[in-house]
Amino acid sequence: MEQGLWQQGVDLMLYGMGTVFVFLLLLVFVTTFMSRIITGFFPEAEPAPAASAKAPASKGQLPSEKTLAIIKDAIAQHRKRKDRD
Amino acid sequence: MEQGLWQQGVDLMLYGMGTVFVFLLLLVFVTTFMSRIITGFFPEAEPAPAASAKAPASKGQLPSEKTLAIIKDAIAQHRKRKDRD
Amino acid sequence: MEQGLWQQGVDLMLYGMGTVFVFLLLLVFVTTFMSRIITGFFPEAEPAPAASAKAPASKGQLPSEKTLAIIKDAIAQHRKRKDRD
Amino acid sequence: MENIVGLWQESGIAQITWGQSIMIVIGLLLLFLAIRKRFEPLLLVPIGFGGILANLPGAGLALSSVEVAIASGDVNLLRQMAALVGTESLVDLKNALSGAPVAIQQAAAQMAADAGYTDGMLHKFYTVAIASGVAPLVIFMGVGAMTDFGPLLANPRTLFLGAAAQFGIFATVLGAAGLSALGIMDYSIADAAAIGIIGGADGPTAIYVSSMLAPDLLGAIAVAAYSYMALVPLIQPPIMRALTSEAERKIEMVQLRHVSRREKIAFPLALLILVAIFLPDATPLLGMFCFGNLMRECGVVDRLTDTAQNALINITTIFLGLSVGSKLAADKFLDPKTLGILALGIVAFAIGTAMGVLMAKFMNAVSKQKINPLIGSAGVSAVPMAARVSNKLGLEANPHNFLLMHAMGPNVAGVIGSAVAAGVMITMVRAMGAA
Amino acid sequence: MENIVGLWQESGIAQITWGQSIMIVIGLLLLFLAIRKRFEPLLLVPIGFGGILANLPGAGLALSSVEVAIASGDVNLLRQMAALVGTESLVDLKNALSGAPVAIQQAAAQMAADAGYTDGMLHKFYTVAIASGVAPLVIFMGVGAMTDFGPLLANPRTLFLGAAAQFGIFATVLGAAGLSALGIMDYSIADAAAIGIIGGADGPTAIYVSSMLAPDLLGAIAVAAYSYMALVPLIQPPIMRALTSEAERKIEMVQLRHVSRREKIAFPLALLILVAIFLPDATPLLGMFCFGNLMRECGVVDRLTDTAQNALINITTIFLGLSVGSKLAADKFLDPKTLGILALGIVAFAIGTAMGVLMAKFMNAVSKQKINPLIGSAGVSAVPMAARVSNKLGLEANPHNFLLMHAMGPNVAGVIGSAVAAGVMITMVRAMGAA
Amino acid sequence: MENIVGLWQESGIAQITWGQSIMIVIGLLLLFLAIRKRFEPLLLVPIGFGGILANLPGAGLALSSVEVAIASGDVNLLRQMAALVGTESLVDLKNALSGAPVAIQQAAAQMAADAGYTDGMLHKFYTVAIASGVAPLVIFMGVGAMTDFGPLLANPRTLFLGAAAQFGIFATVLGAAGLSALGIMDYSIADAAAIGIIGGADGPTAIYVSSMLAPDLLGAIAVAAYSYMALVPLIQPPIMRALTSEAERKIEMVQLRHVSRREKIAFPLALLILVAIFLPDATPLLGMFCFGNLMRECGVVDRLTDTAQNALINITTIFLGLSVGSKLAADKFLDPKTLGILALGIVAFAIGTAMGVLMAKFMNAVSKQKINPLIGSAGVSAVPMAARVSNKLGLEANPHNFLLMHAMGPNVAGVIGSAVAAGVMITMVRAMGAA
Ligand code: NA
Ligand code: NA
Ligand code: NA
Repeated sequence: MEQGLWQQGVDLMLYGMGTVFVFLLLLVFVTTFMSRIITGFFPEAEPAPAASAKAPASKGQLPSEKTLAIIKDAIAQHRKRKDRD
Repeated sequence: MEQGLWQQGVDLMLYGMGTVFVFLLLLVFVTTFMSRIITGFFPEAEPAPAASAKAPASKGQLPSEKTLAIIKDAIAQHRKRKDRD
Repeated sequence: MEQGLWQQGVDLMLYGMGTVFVFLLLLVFVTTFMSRIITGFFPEAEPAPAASAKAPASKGQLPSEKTLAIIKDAIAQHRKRKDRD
Repeated sequence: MENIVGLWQESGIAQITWGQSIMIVIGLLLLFLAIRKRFEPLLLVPIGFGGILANLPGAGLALSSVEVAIASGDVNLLRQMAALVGTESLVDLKNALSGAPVAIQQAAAQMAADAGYTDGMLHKFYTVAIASGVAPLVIFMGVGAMTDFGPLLANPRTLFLGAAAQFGIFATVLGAAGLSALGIMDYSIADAAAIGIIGGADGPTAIYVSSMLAPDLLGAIAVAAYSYMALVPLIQPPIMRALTSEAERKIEMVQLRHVSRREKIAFPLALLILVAIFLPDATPLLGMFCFGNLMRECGVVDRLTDTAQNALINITTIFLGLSVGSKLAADKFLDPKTLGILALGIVAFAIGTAMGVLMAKFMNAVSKQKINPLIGSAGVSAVPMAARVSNKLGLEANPHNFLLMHAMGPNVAGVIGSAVAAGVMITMVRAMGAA
Repeated sequence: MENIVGLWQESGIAQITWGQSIMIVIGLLLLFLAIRKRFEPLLLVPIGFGGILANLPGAGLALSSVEVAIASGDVNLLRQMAALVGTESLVDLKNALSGAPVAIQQAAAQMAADAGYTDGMLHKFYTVAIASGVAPLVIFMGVGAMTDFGPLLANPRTLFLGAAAQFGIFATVLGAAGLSALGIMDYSIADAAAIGIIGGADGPTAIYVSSMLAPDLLGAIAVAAYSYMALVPLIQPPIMRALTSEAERKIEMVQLRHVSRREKIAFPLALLILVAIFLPDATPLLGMFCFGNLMRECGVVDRLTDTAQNALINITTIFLGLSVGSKLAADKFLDPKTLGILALGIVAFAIGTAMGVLMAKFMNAVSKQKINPLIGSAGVSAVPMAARVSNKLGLEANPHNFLLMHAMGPNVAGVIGSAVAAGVMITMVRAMGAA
Repeated sequence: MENIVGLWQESGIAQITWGQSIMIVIGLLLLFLAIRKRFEPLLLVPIGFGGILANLPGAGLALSSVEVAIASGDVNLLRQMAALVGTESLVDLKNALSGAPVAIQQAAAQMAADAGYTDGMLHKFYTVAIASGVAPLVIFMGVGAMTDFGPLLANPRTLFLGAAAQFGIFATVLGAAGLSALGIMDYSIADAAAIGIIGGADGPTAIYVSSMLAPDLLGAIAVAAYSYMALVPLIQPPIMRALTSEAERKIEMVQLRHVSRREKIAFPLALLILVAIFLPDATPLLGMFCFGNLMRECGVVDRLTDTAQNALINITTIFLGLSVGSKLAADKFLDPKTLGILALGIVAFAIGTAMGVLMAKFMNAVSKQKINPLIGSAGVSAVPMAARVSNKLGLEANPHNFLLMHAMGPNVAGVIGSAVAAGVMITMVRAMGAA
């Protein structure tokens, strides 16, 4: 029985580790192949910079610290009011 | 049996469609009656334009595109930060 | 039986109310003791006023009514748009 | 043609009973109170609607599959079930089954399933949400996640006020037992205990206790508990005014000390250990409560706290409310017992309020640090309504007297107090049943 | 060494069948339609993915523990089960079991559990979400919480359009019955009723009805229902154009009156009472729908409404979709019946659309207050797609003609209409089965 | 009077055992680590609290109704149960029952229910959340919805690092088997497999595997897995430094290419098909993971993705944590096996880390495109902690060397790798059990 257990452990390690490696090896192949097919035959149009994200960025201008703080405050108040309901 | 099935289909159509019509006819009556009762006997005060909604509208002034973009950005950042937690 | 029920009610009241009092008395002791231990041996550093909360408050300046209204509007619009998805 | 006759016989109007009609009106009344008068709408809207659903004739939404089978009057099936239970009378089958061993009940359910009957929708909700005990526990976790024990920790003496106000519970138990001893009502000791818990002014605790001790009374008890909680601003002030002098109501209290985060983290754990030592039967309820509070105060699991306070408690509330509504079926609710419950419930609230105020006066008599007796009434729980009532009456007497935070101490103490009372009653009633 | 052989035999590639391969491709196609073509993605992404999972060879995700045991081919166990059911043939065991009494089925499940077999993941989801009937009900509650009955209340006559469009349902039932009577197909009357409901253009109603009347067809019916709902912008316009004149399409409608909050609160209650009186079997579905709508309109339980519209409906949608996918297992889906369902389903949509438009024309013929017949097609439900189609065709004919709000009336009327049709069909089919 | 004696005997303090006291202290320690040291607080707060609840004396929160009945010592009932199982000894009843056929177990549960015993709260949570296998699957779906496979797709070779790091799992299995073969411990092969999975550094995978293979060890395994995941910043750096030269640590990697949305959509489907072909037993876990990821990447079901990432995963985490805590009951946790698990677990982490780094060095030896071996250690999973450790050590060696995104590749590869290992172990251990 004890010998059996050790043998089972060895089996589990060999076949188990083998399977993990073979599986991930296959996954490397499949992934690489899939990426080639897609980038080769079904290329995506360059992702247009999203308009909504662009608006504030167009002037390279981030919302000021103060504006952000005010907004955070407003949101917090808004949430509190909702929670109270 | 096959005849029975066809007969059952006919029954289902006649009684079924009949029920749907009668039911919705009744619903028309009930709804109309209910609306008359309520608008006649329990009229609501004219809904006062909600104060919160009024404030920005009072000057017929919508938040500028830029303000909106800034706010959206702030909210998105705020959410992201929350998600990371 | 009826006498038994009355007796059971009396038992329930005496033991029950007694237990509630003894339990909360113990809780007073334990809580007081616990608070002394913690404030005495494991005092917390004074909670630094949170930076985020401080920013808008530092000038004792609340966001104006109008700003808040705009923001609320923007949030509402943003939500609606999300709901529609 | 027989189909159309069948359709008519299946239709609700041919089957409605007086009891069901009355209960539908009561359900509409609960909705009116909830929507128009803002009586605890989060619970009473689902309860009222569930009550209407439970009484829709012919739909059987609140019935188990076996009850549906019995209601259908399928004689062959009923004879088989009667043979299974070992009773002769088809009329008595329902009672015989509810007293039968679980194995027999399951066999009857299998028969009903074979005959094509299924559990009604509300019965399913009730089984999952309340019979399992889970919904009140999840609500209690959410309540824990929303409770700030700061005011209680800053002034632990207010726990006594929360203890005193629980006298309403036990006085009511005695009242119910007395009514039965006098032959006016017919409550068992388990019924009496479940009715008393209304005085705890805490919805989930009341539902939890009555689901364990008196499931048939659950509908009436939950309706009474939430209705009277909503009526706290009407019930309490006259009692509070009658028991206090103008001078007492003017008492200003010293500002509460700052309570550190560590104390707030340690408190739910200390409470849990105490509960476990003295009251094992209160551990499910108070355990979930402490867990919710620990999640809130520890500050490292905000994701979970947020969910416990929102999505999870809301989902649970919807199904809890509908499930409670299933117990508003006419045959259970339209019973003299319900009138007794409504009458005893308001007495419980009144006694609890009075004892809270009197305890505050007693504490003023024996201690130097004065407290405003108006905060005593907050000990009944009914968070945060009772604390707001204390604050309002305080401001009436003295416009500079803000009692809200001070009243939050006894208010949350009352939650603990009634959960403790729940534990002790469950333990004792079981012991009495076994004796 | 035998381990490695076992590993290979356990591997999926050694076990895959043609049917499974085809179904995986169909699942991928559904995902493509959902993601690329935006065919009702909220449902078709989970359904498509669930369909793939259900057909993965060797995994048995859609099988019950007993079915897994049977698939495993453990002869000893199968002999025991056959003895239990009282059949001789191991081949026929599955059918014999599915027709056996519940007590036998539970005993077989105990045997499977003793032998270490468990229910597949999707089977568990299906049992909890669909077999219990709960998921469609929760979805209906959420839909109710998202529905505005204002346009319907402002113009109740549009309910007739919603009624007329349900003719698609019953014509299809007759069609299915006819195909079987002619020997072309082999549908029972329950199958025919479940197929007809596709014409209701309402996903949860279709799933609810077919889970009760024809669970084996549920996969095909749900796929047909959601696919054709997504195809509404292609199916409806030619029919609408063919049945209306240019002048009719130009008709402008008067602006809808303001509907008060009280009317909106009273409506779900009035609807519920009517349903209860006439159609008890429709109460679960319409009861939850009315409950969701009441929560929305009463304005005092916004927390609950918000959860019903978001977290709760989303969670339910995920598991509903995966569960529906479990019914796309090859042995159930790859059947001539499925082709019939797909063919009949589109006929149902077309007839419903046509009848809605014709009813609008008929109403114009008998009434002075004209309605644009383009809004008749919205009576099939498919909220809000069908109303948008009406609006689009209206704008094509007359650039100042905004029909969207007017079309929302018949659109939500169609939801009520198909739920009513569901109730009447469940009642009648059961009566026919019992007869 | 006997009531008050009963109350005392019912009280916890009269019943507590040494084991329970120790486990409560361990629960408090877990809470301390979670709250103060930020050890995976999202899981360890619920686990720690659940562990305390499970050990509260007299409450029996973690026991089934039958176990509660046995603990109560009701001799008549126990004799009946013993007769049912066919054992003579009342002492051995619990073991006899757990080995009995399911039908017998259900009959015993019916007896316990008839005698008024019910399942403990945590036992209910465990049954629904873990024994059903559902909670880890839902968590995995949420994790999938939060995972970005971009870095992996940009550099698929990093999958090898994720493969190599799984050697920790199998070395630990061998270690556990060896300890038992030497007679030092008493693990079965199923135990050994469940212990090994700790080396996968992935909480839900570990819980899923041990719930299937070694439920009694689940508490210790989950605690070990989450604790060591939290300790990754302490465990990994010395190993990484010892196995790499300064020059290797300075290697800068080329920026990752842009991965298109279509690749990201195709990846979970390709992974699912591969899993199905080779490893059916890994399909539940990886199927839900791929489903979550597909919902995320397809971009048309943002409502569902948002719920899967937030409300749903949070609700599940709460109950999963409490359920795991139920397995910290003293009689299961205070066992030499637990010490072995804790010791083997850290060895598993160390070996996995080392093998990941060595594999990276090997790949540098045979390939021109150099990779920084520090990212090898991220192959153990422990997302995103391990990747952050790689980044930190990279910055120490070279302040311009940002490895975070590069390390995310092996990091998520490790999640796939350990789920694959889970599948292969479940398959093989079952085959060994059947052999
Ligand atoms: Na209370
Ligand atoms: Na419809
Ligand atoms: Na891993």
